[in-house]
Amino acid sequence: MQMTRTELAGAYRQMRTIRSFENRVFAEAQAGRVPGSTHLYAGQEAVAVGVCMALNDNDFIASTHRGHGHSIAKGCDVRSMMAEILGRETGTCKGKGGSMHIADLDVGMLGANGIVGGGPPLACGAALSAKVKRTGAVSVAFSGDGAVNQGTTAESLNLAMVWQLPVIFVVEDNGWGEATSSEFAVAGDIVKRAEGYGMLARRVDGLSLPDVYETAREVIARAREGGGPALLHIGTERFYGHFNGDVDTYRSEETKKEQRESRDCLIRFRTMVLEAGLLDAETLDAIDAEIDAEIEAAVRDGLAAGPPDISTLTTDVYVNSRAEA
Amino acid sequence: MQMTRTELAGAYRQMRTIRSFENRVFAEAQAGRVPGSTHLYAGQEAVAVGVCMALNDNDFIASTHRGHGHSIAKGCDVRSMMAEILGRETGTCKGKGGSMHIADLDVGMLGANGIVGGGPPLACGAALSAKVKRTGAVSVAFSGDGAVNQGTTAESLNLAMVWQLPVIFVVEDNGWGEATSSEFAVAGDIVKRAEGYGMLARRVDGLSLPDVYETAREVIARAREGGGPALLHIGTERFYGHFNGDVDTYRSEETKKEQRESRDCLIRFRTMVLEAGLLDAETLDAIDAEIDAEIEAAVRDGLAAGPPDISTLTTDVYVNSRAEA
Amino acid sequence: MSRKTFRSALNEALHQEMERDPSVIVLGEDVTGGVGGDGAQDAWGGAFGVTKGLLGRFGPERVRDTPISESAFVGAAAGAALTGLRPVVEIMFVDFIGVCLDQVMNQAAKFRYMFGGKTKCPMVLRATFGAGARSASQHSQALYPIFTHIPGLKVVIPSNPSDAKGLLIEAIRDDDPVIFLEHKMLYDETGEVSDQAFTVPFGEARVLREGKDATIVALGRMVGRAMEAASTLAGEGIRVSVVDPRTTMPFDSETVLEFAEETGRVVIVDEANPRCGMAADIAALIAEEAFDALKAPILKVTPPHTPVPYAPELEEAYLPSAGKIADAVRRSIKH
Amino acid sequence: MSRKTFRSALNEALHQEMERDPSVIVLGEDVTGGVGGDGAQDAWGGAFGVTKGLLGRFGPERVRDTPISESAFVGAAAGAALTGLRPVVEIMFVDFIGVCLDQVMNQAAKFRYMFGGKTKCPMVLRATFGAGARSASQHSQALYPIFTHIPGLKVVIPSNPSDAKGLLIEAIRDDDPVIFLEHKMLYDETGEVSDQAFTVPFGEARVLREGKDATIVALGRMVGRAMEAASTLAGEGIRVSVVDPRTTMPFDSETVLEFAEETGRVVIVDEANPRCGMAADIAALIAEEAFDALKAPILKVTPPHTPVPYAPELEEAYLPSAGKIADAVRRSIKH
Ligand SMILES: Cc1ncc(C[n+]2csc(CCOP(=O)(O)OP(=O)(O)O)c2C)c(N)n1
Ligand SMILES: Cc1ncc(C[n+]2csc(CCOP(=O)(O)OP(=O)(O)O)c2C)c(N)n1
Ligand SMILES: [Mg+2]
Ligand SMILES: [Mg+2]
Repeated sequence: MQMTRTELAGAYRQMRTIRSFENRVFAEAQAGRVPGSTHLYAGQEAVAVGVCMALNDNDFIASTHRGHGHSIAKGCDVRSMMAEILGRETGTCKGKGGSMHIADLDVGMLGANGIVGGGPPLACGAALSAKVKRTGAVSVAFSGDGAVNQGTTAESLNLAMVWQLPVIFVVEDNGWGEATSSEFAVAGDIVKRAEGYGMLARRVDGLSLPDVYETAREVIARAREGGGPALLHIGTERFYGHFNGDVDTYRSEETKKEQRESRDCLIRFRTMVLEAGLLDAETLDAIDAEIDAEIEAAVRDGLAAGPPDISTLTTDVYVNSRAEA
Repeated sequence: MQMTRTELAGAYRQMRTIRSFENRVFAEAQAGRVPGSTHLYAGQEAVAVGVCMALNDNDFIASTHRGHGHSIAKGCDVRSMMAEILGRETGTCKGKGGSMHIADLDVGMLGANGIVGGGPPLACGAALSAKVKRTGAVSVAFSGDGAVNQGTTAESLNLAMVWQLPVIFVVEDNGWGEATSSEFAVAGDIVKRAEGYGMLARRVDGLSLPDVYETAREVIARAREGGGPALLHIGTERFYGHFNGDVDTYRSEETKKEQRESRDCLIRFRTMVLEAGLLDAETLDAIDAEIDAEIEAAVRDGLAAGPPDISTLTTDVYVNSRAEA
Repeated sequence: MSRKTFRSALNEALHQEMERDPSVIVLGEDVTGGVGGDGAQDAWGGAFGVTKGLLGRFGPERVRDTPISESAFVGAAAGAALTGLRPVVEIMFVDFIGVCLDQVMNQAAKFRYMFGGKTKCPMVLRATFGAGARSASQHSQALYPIFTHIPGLKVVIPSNPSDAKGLLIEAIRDDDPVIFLEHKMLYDETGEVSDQAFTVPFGEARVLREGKDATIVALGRMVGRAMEAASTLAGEGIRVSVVDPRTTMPFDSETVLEFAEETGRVVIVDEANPRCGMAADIAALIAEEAFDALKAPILKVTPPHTPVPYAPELEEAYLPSAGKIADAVRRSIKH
Repeated sequence: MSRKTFRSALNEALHQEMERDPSVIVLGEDVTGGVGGDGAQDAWGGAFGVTKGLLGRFGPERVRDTPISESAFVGAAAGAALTGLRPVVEIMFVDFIGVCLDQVMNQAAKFRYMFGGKTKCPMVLRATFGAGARSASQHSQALYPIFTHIPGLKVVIPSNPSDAKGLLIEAIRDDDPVIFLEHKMLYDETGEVSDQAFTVPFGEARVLREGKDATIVALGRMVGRAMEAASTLAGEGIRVSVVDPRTTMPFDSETVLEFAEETGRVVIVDEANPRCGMAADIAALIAEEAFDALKAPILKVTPPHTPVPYAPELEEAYLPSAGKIADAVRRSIKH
């Protein structure tokens, strides 16, 4: 099924927003203005955007340590996100969480997660809520290729099948878990692993936004209709090192150069829509300009905002503050 | 390859020892002479015996909460085991461990385990020792059908492949995890799960000692020669409830009666060797008599033995007792 | 009011709360039992029978057996709690927290704080704990010092049937993650319990006995042994107060400190291991806040720093006894 | 003797022990780093560079990268330790114990006891811990109170480069499971460290400073802050002793009690959360064993009962500071 011009423009806007956001976070980090370290999503945009375009507002996603892209794609506010990463009171989490803990339940974002494999069980839980409360919502668990080796992922695949939960497991295979290749760490085949649980599983080209969107739509619709869970094994690219501080010497310069030149989902998308005449350069350039301005403003506001008040150190531990220390 | 008469007689002796041991433990428990509760192996004898017959003395096994059969098959002393279950100072663990913690490293028995899924990582570790120290030893992890849903099992399958460890995963599928059927709890297919990791996996009839022994010999030899890990999914039968105190109302009386009459690996073995004229009734009856006497003696000695001295409460916590509390 | 066992009081609490609030669900291994069999259904109602009958009343959608995958289903409970349900999840033996601690410690307990106070995670994790059943090292631990140490969790340890019911209902209605620990040796204990639903607030200690000579602080199964010791001592003319905090987080410092100051002599009885344990936690509180009123060292009666042994003789020696407790009080008073 | 960083002292200890004993192996995520890539090998040498160079010297058989499967490889380390190796396994951040606690708490720690003293499990579990790096709630915890609570484990927390080397070598040679915790803010600290292999025995506190007015007990990174506070106080004529227990299990009660009795005033500084924490454990010991010598309440300086926040301003407020420590000592003395 063809994507409409509006959908294509929307997809481009989101991918481009994530790319600019991440490049800018990296620059701010290099400049020493980001307190913690951060895992950049640049290169994987087509996955988060393609999957989240296929979701409704009341659907849920559970993210990872590399969560900026998922958050933006699911609708988190970019300014609050930037402020959070900068550690300001205006941040998504009031400065308490930082890059690895951005969450916004109002848009169905269950949170980035500092624990590899932390997300799949939570996504099963959101799917369980949807099933028990009959909301018709679907839940997506994003995981990396490294996370498939965490027991929580395997347990969640089985639980999702046993309970027939409306949950989709999206495995973003960027070939690396920190400085260890999936070639070394992932035995066998991720699609076959899912099939071992009797689960529907598909391999998808993460450089193609339309492919990701199409496949995601199918399995999400199926899950929404009670067809049960599915797994998507999506090949993708990590442009930066594992985190902003990783100089990534384990990949040759040629390999990294080649990757950015010929395996960039954003360039590929732009070329595709232009060649097919689906969108024109002016439209795309206009979007680029808007986004750059938006990110610029986000950083400006973030840097201008104050730090969280010290009094907030001991708040938000419990709902019922009677118990607060 | 045909089993020799000696091998067959040895197999019968071991299976019969386990059966008598378990029936007697049950009787002692019913009579209130066993302090804790215990998980009986009766019905699964062909698995432990078939696999352990294919192992060398310096090979290792990691067992489960249902460990009596594995322990006997790997060569643990039956008298010390009975004394341990009765909580006596003459027990395998000096009365400190009980039924769920019988271990004897001298015969390569890494221990029963009260934690479902606790064994597979330990078996990988024993295999790692064998590999690093080039001892040529192989390690076996026994697990139940329920344990395959514990994350540790999935992680261990992958680790064993990544490190190409000489370890065999033996999944004893008795159809139940406590009062929950594997039909409900195990999605997909256990053999396919292993294949998802690129691991060699075989389905085996656990009612046939020769089949178990044959298949075990093949995969163990392969692992010993550096061929890598394998998984055996062995169908078997749990004769008692989950533990001695489980009245097992979730299986109909007919089903349980039919099970004991037509799916008893011991009867099947006896019939097979008699019909094939491989062993004669006198030989088998003589073995039966010896075993009954041995178990009788084990119980008598166990009941006669004293409890552990109170002073041992605080010993054996650390090797270096300077640290002892 | 009627006589109930600790077990049936818990069971009644679950029935009444599931009746009242459709968002309450129950999940865990064998919480019904028998699924897939050709015999009885709801055959177990949980390994200790606490969830018996819920399946028949509320159905399989709200009463869910699970695979043996604690990380997945405890995490699922946390995710469900984030998204509108009030799951009561059982892990059978608290010792099994070993295979799912992350979902409790790094996920459920920290969501609200990490997310800047914008979420709540109203889940109850039920588990049996404690020694005495000859279950050996991996099925007899207390472990609540670990939960009490972790910010974001509330920890409840009922010592009698009435508290069991009132505290469980409070736990289910509470908006924070609650660890609810049931001592396996108390399930058959009986007591008068209201038939209506009622709550026992967290952070309010129960004073079982008042005496001016010394204060015994005890939790869970140890409360009964403290009371035994108290009556023995009464026979010797020693009048002690016995205080049961009932929840370790929130902790009723006010009441404990008040009695510590009033009597000046404190003995803390706890079944958890001693190092960084509950008794140490309470002793440290008193040593900082009630120091000037103290007339004697703060004494702790706990098991030794060892795993729980199997043999009955060793296991009994492991546990604090009424005798050891009475001795500690005598030592405190002699001081 | 030469000047080394905390990191290089640890690295040297690993090199020397692997050299000395072929049964010592190292495993963990990215302990080499780069495997499967077309660039540098041993690219990381561990997330904090502590295992750098081991691959080149000892090869991939003894220096093993792992999948992200802590339960499997920590359990494998325990199994290997039971069967003749001396594994040094790294879990990167101690917070990740959440996904593998069972293999430590119910397996490695309990084997010897459950098996009646017939086995030993000489494994070392290394992990970084602590706040200060803006790593937020899931990458900044201390958690050693949890390990200290569990019988069967030894727990080591070096505060300086020389102790780091001597204690790690001792840990590797020790026959029991040892939890070895490295504060992430100390890796770049430098100090004089012997170039030869040497051991620092467990259970022997280090006295950094002697003063009759009060005793400060501190661990890990807090030792430095305690020393800062001590010199500030010296300027005011207050002379304090500073004691670093170095290991929490075994714990050097003798030395701590001796200083508590001599000074009568004790302030305990700890980075772990307060409830059932290390400071409480030490305070409770003193309140029971040194009561008569105490002249003031035993004061604790710890973070609040909250997770670790991300924003620098909050994280600094979370941590005990030299200022807060000095204030506590002044309060103790004024009492
Ligand atoms: C349980 C756990 N183990 C280890 C880590 C450290 N760690 C953070 S990210 C990461 C790599 C994850 O790889 P992958 O799942 O492929 O995600 P990617 O980084 O490629 O997006 C590791 C090992 C962690 N955060 N949690
Ligand atoms: C981690 C953990 N979860 C739950 C239990 C409780 N439990 C003990 S045995 C058992 C069933 C195991 O089933 P299976 O693996 O099939 O072994 P079987 O009992 O059939 O031999 C359960 C759930 C446990 N011991 N450990
Ligand atoms: Mg990856
Ligand atoms: Mg089974």
